[in-house]
Amino acid sequence: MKRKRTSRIPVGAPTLTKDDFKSDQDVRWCPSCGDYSILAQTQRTLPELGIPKENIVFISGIGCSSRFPYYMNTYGFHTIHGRAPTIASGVKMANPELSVWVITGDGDALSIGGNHFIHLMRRNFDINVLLFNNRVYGLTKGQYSPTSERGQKMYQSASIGSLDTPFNPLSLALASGATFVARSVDVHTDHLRPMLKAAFEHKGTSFIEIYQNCHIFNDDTFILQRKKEHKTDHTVLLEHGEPLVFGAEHDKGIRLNGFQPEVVDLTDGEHTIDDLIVHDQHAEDTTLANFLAGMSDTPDLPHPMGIFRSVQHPCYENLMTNQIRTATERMGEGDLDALLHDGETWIVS
Amino acid sequence: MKRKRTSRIPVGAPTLTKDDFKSDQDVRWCPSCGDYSILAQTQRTLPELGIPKENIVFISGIGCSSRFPYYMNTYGFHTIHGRAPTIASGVKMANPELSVWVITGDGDALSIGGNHFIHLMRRNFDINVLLFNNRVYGLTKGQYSPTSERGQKMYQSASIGSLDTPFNPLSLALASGATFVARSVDVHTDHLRPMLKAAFEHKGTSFIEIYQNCHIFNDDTFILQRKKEHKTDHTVLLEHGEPLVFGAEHDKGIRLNGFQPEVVDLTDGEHTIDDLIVHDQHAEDTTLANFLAGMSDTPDLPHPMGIFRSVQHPCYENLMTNQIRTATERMGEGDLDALLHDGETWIVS
Amino acid sequence: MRKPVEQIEAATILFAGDSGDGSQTIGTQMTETTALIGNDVATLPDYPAEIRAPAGSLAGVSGFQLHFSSEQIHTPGDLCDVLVAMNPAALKVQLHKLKPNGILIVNTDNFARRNLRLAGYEEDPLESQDLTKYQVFGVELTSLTRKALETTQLSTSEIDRCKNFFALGMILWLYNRPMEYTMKWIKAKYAKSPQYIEPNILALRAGNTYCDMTEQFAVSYDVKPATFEPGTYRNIEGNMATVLGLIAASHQSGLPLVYGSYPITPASDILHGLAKYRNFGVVTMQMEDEIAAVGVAIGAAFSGALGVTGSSGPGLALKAEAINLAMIAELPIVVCNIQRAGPSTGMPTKTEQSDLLQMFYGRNGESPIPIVASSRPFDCFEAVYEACRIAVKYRTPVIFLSDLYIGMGAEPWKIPELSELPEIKPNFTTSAGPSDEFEPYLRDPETLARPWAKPGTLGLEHRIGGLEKSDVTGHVSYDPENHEKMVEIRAEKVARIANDIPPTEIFGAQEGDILLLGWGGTFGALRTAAENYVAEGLPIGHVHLRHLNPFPNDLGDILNRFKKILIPELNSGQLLQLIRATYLIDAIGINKVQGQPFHVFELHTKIDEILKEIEHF
Amino acid sequence: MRKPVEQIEAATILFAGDSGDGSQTIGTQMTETTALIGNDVATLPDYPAEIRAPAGSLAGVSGFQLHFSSEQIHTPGDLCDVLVAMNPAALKVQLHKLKPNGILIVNTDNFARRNLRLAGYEEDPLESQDLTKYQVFGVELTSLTRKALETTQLSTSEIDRCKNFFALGMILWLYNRPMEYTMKWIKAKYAKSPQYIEPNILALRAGNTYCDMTEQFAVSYDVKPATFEPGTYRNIEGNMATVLGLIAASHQSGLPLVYGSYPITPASDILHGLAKYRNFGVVTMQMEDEIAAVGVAIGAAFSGALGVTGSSGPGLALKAEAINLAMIAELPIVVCNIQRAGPSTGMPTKTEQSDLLQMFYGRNGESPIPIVASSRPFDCFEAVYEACRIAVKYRTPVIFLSDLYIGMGAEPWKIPELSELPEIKPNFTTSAGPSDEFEPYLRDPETLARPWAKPGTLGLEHRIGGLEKSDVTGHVSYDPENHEKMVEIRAEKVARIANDIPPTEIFGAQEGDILLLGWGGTFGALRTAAENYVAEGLPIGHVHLRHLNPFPNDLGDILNRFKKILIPELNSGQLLQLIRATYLIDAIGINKVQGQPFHVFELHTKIDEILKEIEHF
Ligand SMILES: Cc1ncc(C[n+]2csc(CCOP(=O)(O)OP(=O)(O)O)c2C)c(N)n1
Ligand SMILES: Cc1ncc(C[n+]2csc(CCOP(=O)(O)OP(=O)(O)O)c2C)c(N)n1
Ligand code: SF4
Ligand code: SF4
Ligand SMILES: [Mg+2]
Ligand SMILES: [Mg+2]
Repeated sequence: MKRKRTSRIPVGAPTLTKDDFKSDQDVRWCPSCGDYSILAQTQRTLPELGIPKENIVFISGIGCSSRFPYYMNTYGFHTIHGRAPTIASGVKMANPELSVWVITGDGDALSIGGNHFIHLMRRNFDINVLLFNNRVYGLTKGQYSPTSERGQKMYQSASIGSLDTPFNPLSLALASGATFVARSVDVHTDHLRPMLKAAFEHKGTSFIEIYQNCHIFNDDTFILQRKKEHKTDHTVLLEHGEPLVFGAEHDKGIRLNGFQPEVVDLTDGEHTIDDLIVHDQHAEDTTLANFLAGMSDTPDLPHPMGIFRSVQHPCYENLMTNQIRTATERMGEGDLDALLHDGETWIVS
Repeated sequence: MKRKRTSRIPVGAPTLTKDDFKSDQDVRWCPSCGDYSILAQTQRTLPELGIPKENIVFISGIGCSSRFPYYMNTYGFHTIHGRAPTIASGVKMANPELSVWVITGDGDALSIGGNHFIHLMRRNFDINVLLFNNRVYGLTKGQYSPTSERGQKMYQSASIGSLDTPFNPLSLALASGATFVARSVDVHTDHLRPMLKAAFEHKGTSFIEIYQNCHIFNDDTFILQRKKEHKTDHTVLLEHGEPLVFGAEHDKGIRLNGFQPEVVDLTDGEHTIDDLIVHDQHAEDTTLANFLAGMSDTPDLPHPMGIFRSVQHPCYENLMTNQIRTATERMGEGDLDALLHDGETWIVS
Repeated sequence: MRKPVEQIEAATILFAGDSGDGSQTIGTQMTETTALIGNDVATLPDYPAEIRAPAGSLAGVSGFQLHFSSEQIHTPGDLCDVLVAMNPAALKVQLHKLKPNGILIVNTDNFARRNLRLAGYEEDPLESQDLTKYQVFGVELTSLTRKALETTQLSTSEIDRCKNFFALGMILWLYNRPMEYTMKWIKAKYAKSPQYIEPNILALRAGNTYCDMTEQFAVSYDVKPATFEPGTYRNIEGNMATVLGLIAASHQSGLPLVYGSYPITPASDILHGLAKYRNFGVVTMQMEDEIAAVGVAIGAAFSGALGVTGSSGPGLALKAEAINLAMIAELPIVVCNIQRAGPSTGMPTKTEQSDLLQMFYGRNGESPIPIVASSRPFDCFEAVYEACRIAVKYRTPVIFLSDLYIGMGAEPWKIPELSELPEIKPNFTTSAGPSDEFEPYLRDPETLARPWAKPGTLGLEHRIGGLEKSDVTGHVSYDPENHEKMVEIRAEKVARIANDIPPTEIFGAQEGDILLLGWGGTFGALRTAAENYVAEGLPIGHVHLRHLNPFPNDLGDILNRFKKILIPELNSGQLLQLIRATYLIDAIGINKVQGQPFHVFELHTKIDEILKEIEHF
Repeated sequence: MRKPVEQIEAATILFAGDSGDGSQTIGTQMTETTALIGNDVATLPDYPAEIRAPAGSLAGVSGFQLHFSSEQIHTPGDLCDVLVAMNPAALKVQLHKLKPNGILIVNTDNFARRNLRLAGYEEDPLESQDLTKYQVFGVELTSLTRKALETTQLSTSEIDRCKNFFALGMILWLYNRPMEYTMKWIKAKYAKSPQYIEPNILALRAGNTYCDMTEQFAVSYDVKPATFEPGTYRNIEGNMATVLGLIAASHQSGLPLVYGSYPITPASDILHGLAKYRNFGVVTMQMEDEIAAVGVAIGAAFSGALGVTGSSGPGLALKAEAINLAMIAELPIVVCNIQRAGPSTGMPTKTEQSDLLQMFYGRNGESPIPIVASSRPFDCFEAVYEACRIAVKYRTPVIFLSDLYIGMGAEPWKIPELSELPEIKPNFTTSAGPSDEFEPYLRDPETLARPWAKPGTLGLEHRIGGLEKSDVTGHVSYDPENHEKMVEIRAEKVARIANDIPPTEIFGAQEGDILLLGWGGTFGALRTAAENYVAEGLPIGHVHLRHLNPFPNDLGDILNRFKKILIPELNSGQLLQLIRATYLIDAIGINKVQGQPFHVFELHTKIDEILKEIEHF
């Protein structure tokens, strides 16, 4: 792991706590909203990163989730719908020392903001993107979003059901060249915190899809992946170098059948752990990561949780800084007076 | 193959010819521009589709390529930059009988229009999208585009080279749920025409990436895939159910090594055709298609040409028409007077 | 024992509580009941900020104000006769709207220390001296409801959710309204969860009986039915009237309706509303953003449908480039802007009229577009229908302006006869004409409209686009004189719509001291103010513009007949700017930019000032 | 033998040919040479429509007009003294710009039947009577060049590409200009392909000698140097001056420059130009669209940099929503609009001034933004620098208006001393202040600017956004009075910039009959017209506005000193609309919407009319 550019808290300085990251504003989400947990895990994780809080910036778009920056006692900017990635790019480019976090929703990131999302992924700024996926527009009261299931009748908008095939946010991110792609769940606090940390440690754009419950407009859409009683059978934890095993008794696994994933029973005497796919999060080729991402689109397969891909590519801001350095070496530090007099001049006296 | 909704020319009616599809406008591209060939192949293919020309609509955005509709003696709309997919959706939805073609460039479709592009793919209107990929902004005189290679110095814009990782248009389309994805080359006329025809025959959104030469601002960017002397070694033709063989002497093939593609020599005595990947364009799972799409991002691998994926999913306009039919069956044909009097009313006399 | 009934002309009631307290529901019930009895009614729902506020907090207060009368009324009322405050936060936020000596009903069960603190009260206002100028009725709404429902099978939290009907029962008693309508509604609403029917009805009755039995209110009131023009009436919200107007335009023109939209407050309800009427062939498409939404409308219009899109301020900003395409391509689409308080995200749940100049000028180049504004909830029907008529007849995008206040407000509407609706004729071109060469920019000599030739029509194949087009042929043209000519034609086409507008109606004085000139959702306040002065015999007139672009041909004349032109607007003076530039008249603005409608008394204050000034001259 | 030399004051030359004929190159060479000699120069490149037109077609004609003089001049000239037409299409398109008896040089080798047909000539114009009112010089440019270069190693098609230098050689002879500058340029240009150096120089010399040896031209002309203020000069294009102005503002303020953009004609050259100066720390980001581009500028400003974005009309429409965010967040960004002919895609390679009202009003809600316009190519430097100064001082987005005509035109520029440049001080806040609670909306009492606190500064952590903000604290607020107050503060902040503007300069009469009031790229035509009338002693003044929002404080007074206010604009009357509304003055527009700049004679015609009217009164 390369050292982050972001400056670190000097050794010996008082360590920060969760409370240092709470702003003075009342938190305003509905009771039981999944956003509370994500906020709490973020406030718990940030002190562990060892960076001064004045160097942290949260940028969001519009949506329930996008209120997040108001509750963080860091720098924050609640911008406009879908555009947070562009503003975050400007923030990071103007000051690469900052630790920049984008908070977005499934509508904000994938509907109106879809283009900025995919372009952010390919540029690979060192920015962390947290997508709160509740498969619904919360703030505008329950219309379907690009991740809503087809045919699902929503609170008000598609009274006869959505006709659109949902996006898989991870597949889109991977196809756009994302270098760090992960998934977690709002209430799986012990999983979410390490994911946040890993996203921060990754140098380049880190993208985490977080399954989030909207209690009011789309309750329990992720019930199988969120609830204790279901999740062992409906999620599979990705660990680098480990086979894909899941189930309450670690009794099931995923193997490859041609190009298709298949669940096998490890207790049936026919299959063993050696038949299973072994995860390689550092593979440069995206075939495996794509394959894992696609699993959540296939009924009856467990949804992978964890880091799908984590590879090192150059960051945009570093490439740009290098260009500036090279140009300065080649042409010398900019001399304004010389620049104004560039080319042919003549003197009138 | 299901029958298209688009109405067909009645039997016995005079058949159309290429000339019927030429408008009265002078064609205005630079000499040697690849767009000429694509125009000619389209004008040659349309008469073979058996549909009346008044039922054909070409919709484009802005760019050199987007001038295309002016040269077609069909209905045409040269709209605004990046938005052709949205306007085409409206055209098709308002009249599903029409055969709708979107003409777009790499900048138009993937830069400003990236969001509409991915959403069009997931909605699966029965629309054909031809993306003229010349890896440059032609009309605005040579800036880099989202498909330009990183570090490439362009005519004027990135005097120090682009910093962005290019998009792979096919990967993006697949990740967005595209049901028909293909690739061809402007001057490979015998390949391009069948691709156009297959796109038309496919019921759902058909996407063809066409490698196109911009003679002025990005000459020979696809030299290895376009030129006769190179193409046998640098492209591999996809045929459903056939192994991936290429080379002038059909002497090379692609096999799977773990999750990575690998070129093997079929004449070295060690490898046979049985080791090779066999193409399955109808696979519901996108792993193979993704894998093939990724090949062009890997140096030294041949670029696949042909149909990557072709699967049948419901079309948006049919789902909508069904909703209308169902609602009408359930609630009766709309009665305006009754609607206005809906709910509680009272009479003042 | 029934207490004395006092005849009054009008009353204004404000229900206020937490978002979850059901104020909107009982407000709507009271409105419907009152409308059915024959009163004139106007309502103003006042939603909390677009934030999920903690229960009991000031930010979470939701209000519903309703004004009913035996006379014609135009506004939901300035100050209220009755305030129902379900908790201390509601009291704190809304008390300033209660008239001195007004009736204040509070749910005392909610005045525990925690709630007081959340509302920012240091001490219990019910115990302090602050409320002495009101008639305070503390009612243990929660406990009383629980008691009334103790025999039902519901859990306590379910029972508590019925307490709004207890409050409604009290109000129905107070104004001598029947409970039948509400009972019917409860039965329909809970048809699929019948366990809730009985309890809610019980709560309603309990509230009603409570007033009958206790000595709470000395009198009850009666408001006689208003005199309405004969006809069939219903109660309608502005956004719903817009929905019906669009469907009517589609139906009467025979053009299928394609509505492309992206959700945004307060326009989303039009999308929700239209989506229900697939049996009218209505296609609604929730698109990925506002640009895609207007793109769909444009494509639909090119295909020969009625293409419509709708949004609010920020969404309109995004649509500008594409609306300009529709303008130069001369395609008929209707763009609905349900305005809210800007700038930027602004205050999304508050009203404002501050997008007028954006609609006029918010596009690059010379881009004239007709603008039609609705003035009150029911008027949305006629105004949006008129927008469709102009779009189709003149082949042009038309902007329909509404706002949050009228979009969410409700009032009785006299349902029109279908035969009264103006004609909308698409007049599609079906053949190329004598020259045999179809000319897509050959114009109707009267309207300057260009032909509308649908794809699918043999022989009319043609190409259009956003580059300047040659007159008549429609080919791409960079010719300087042609460009100037096309710019002029497009302006002239819009200007000629004025020939198609009925003479402007002036309410009150036809000439004299002051003309109140308004547009949009301020109609009610302006008309009420004007009525008041006219009743006093003062030479004051009121003109409310339906057409903002172009202005009516007779407007200049009318303005010249008054000494002072007053233009009240919920913005910093946008119509004002246009009127001054067009007519070089020193018109004066009355401006309020608070996210709130005008109170009639605010207008009176300013008008009185001006009247004084005029006298001093 | 050297022929007689005639002294003249000024000359206008128009080079015209196919896009590939190199007219732009030799036009630029003639400009540079002429500027170096000390003439005043003004140029107008006239690109073909944004279409790749077939060789020899009318649509493919590219022109470059240049006007030089021994006096100060302000325009590239109305009609030309010399027209160089490389083919029949160029002749057909440009002949109307040649003065009667003007010199017409044509490349007769290109007048074959095919080319005539492409240009739409039925018969050869060189043989018909049509050209008798000009001095026609048919030159076999292609054959002569081939002959001159026959000893070189180049292929015929390579040789043919040198023929523009043959033509330039002739023109340099005709106006007695040295060839050295061009030779130096050729050597530098082909340093990496040296095989082209000699042939191009040969062609240049051949053209020059050709005039010396043949009897073609009876006289040659000399234009003496103009008198310029003392100083160091260079020739500069408007877009390049914008590039330098932005870099200067970054350098002088110490703020890093971050330019987010998306290519669009005619703004792309600013992106291209800035990208070259990474050694000034300049960051340019070619983004996915115009929204992303302004997003980058906003983010950069939040981070404490000078955030700038640039585009043209359609791009500006797309940026509106985000500019509004910068406005309410009160972040300093500069938005450059290099206007082109609209509406919609319009005529992308033609000029216009029709985005003024879009810049004023093209955003939802009340959204006041300062607007600064440049008036001529070199003025772009000062104007965009001023835009940066206002943005930083007042913490507000500022719009910088330029247009295709000045952006692509060139003229001599007196290079400023760095010490003359106004100060730009970011004044970042570095500590929370006495209360220890940082208040991000506490204002500077004079400018009303709010603090600029960069992320990374300990103790100033704060949150901003597009929802309405509470005065002082910056918390989200839906309070009605606060909203009105904030709307007023934002308007007042922009209004106060007027206190920071120097008194308006009136050229010519300080009071009298007519004031020509203009803005932007029409400066040259207006000033020339004014000079002509002033020279005749007529009471006519000229004011050219740099600041369009706010207007200068003294403007109202000035307007009142003239009988008639004439506002010439390349639009349908946009400044006109603002002036009428603001000052209630019956100003009159002179409007041209042809994608072309004013000719001075067009202004004269209108002014004469008005003068006559005034006399009749
Ligand atoms: C330009 C614009 N269009 C539309 C809206 C209305 N709007 C606000 S948030 C939102 C969607 C929110 O959904 P999501 O991003 O999933 O966030 P959530 O509320 O579910 O957290 C919409 C449509 C807006 N504010 N701005
Ligand atoms: C809103 C808007 N932004 C920018 C432009 C300028 N523009 C026109 S075409 C184009 C890019 C063209 O590139 P591409 O789509 O690859 O088409 P090509 O010309 O290469 O065929 C750009 C940036 C525009 N017309 N409209
Ligand atoms: S609406 Fe849904 S997402 Fe929004 S705050 Fe409430 S529970 Fe959370
Ligand atoms: S610029 Fe390139 S893409 Fe455009 S017409 Fe010329 S060769 Fe073709
Ligand atoms: Mg959501
Ligand atoms: Mg391209």
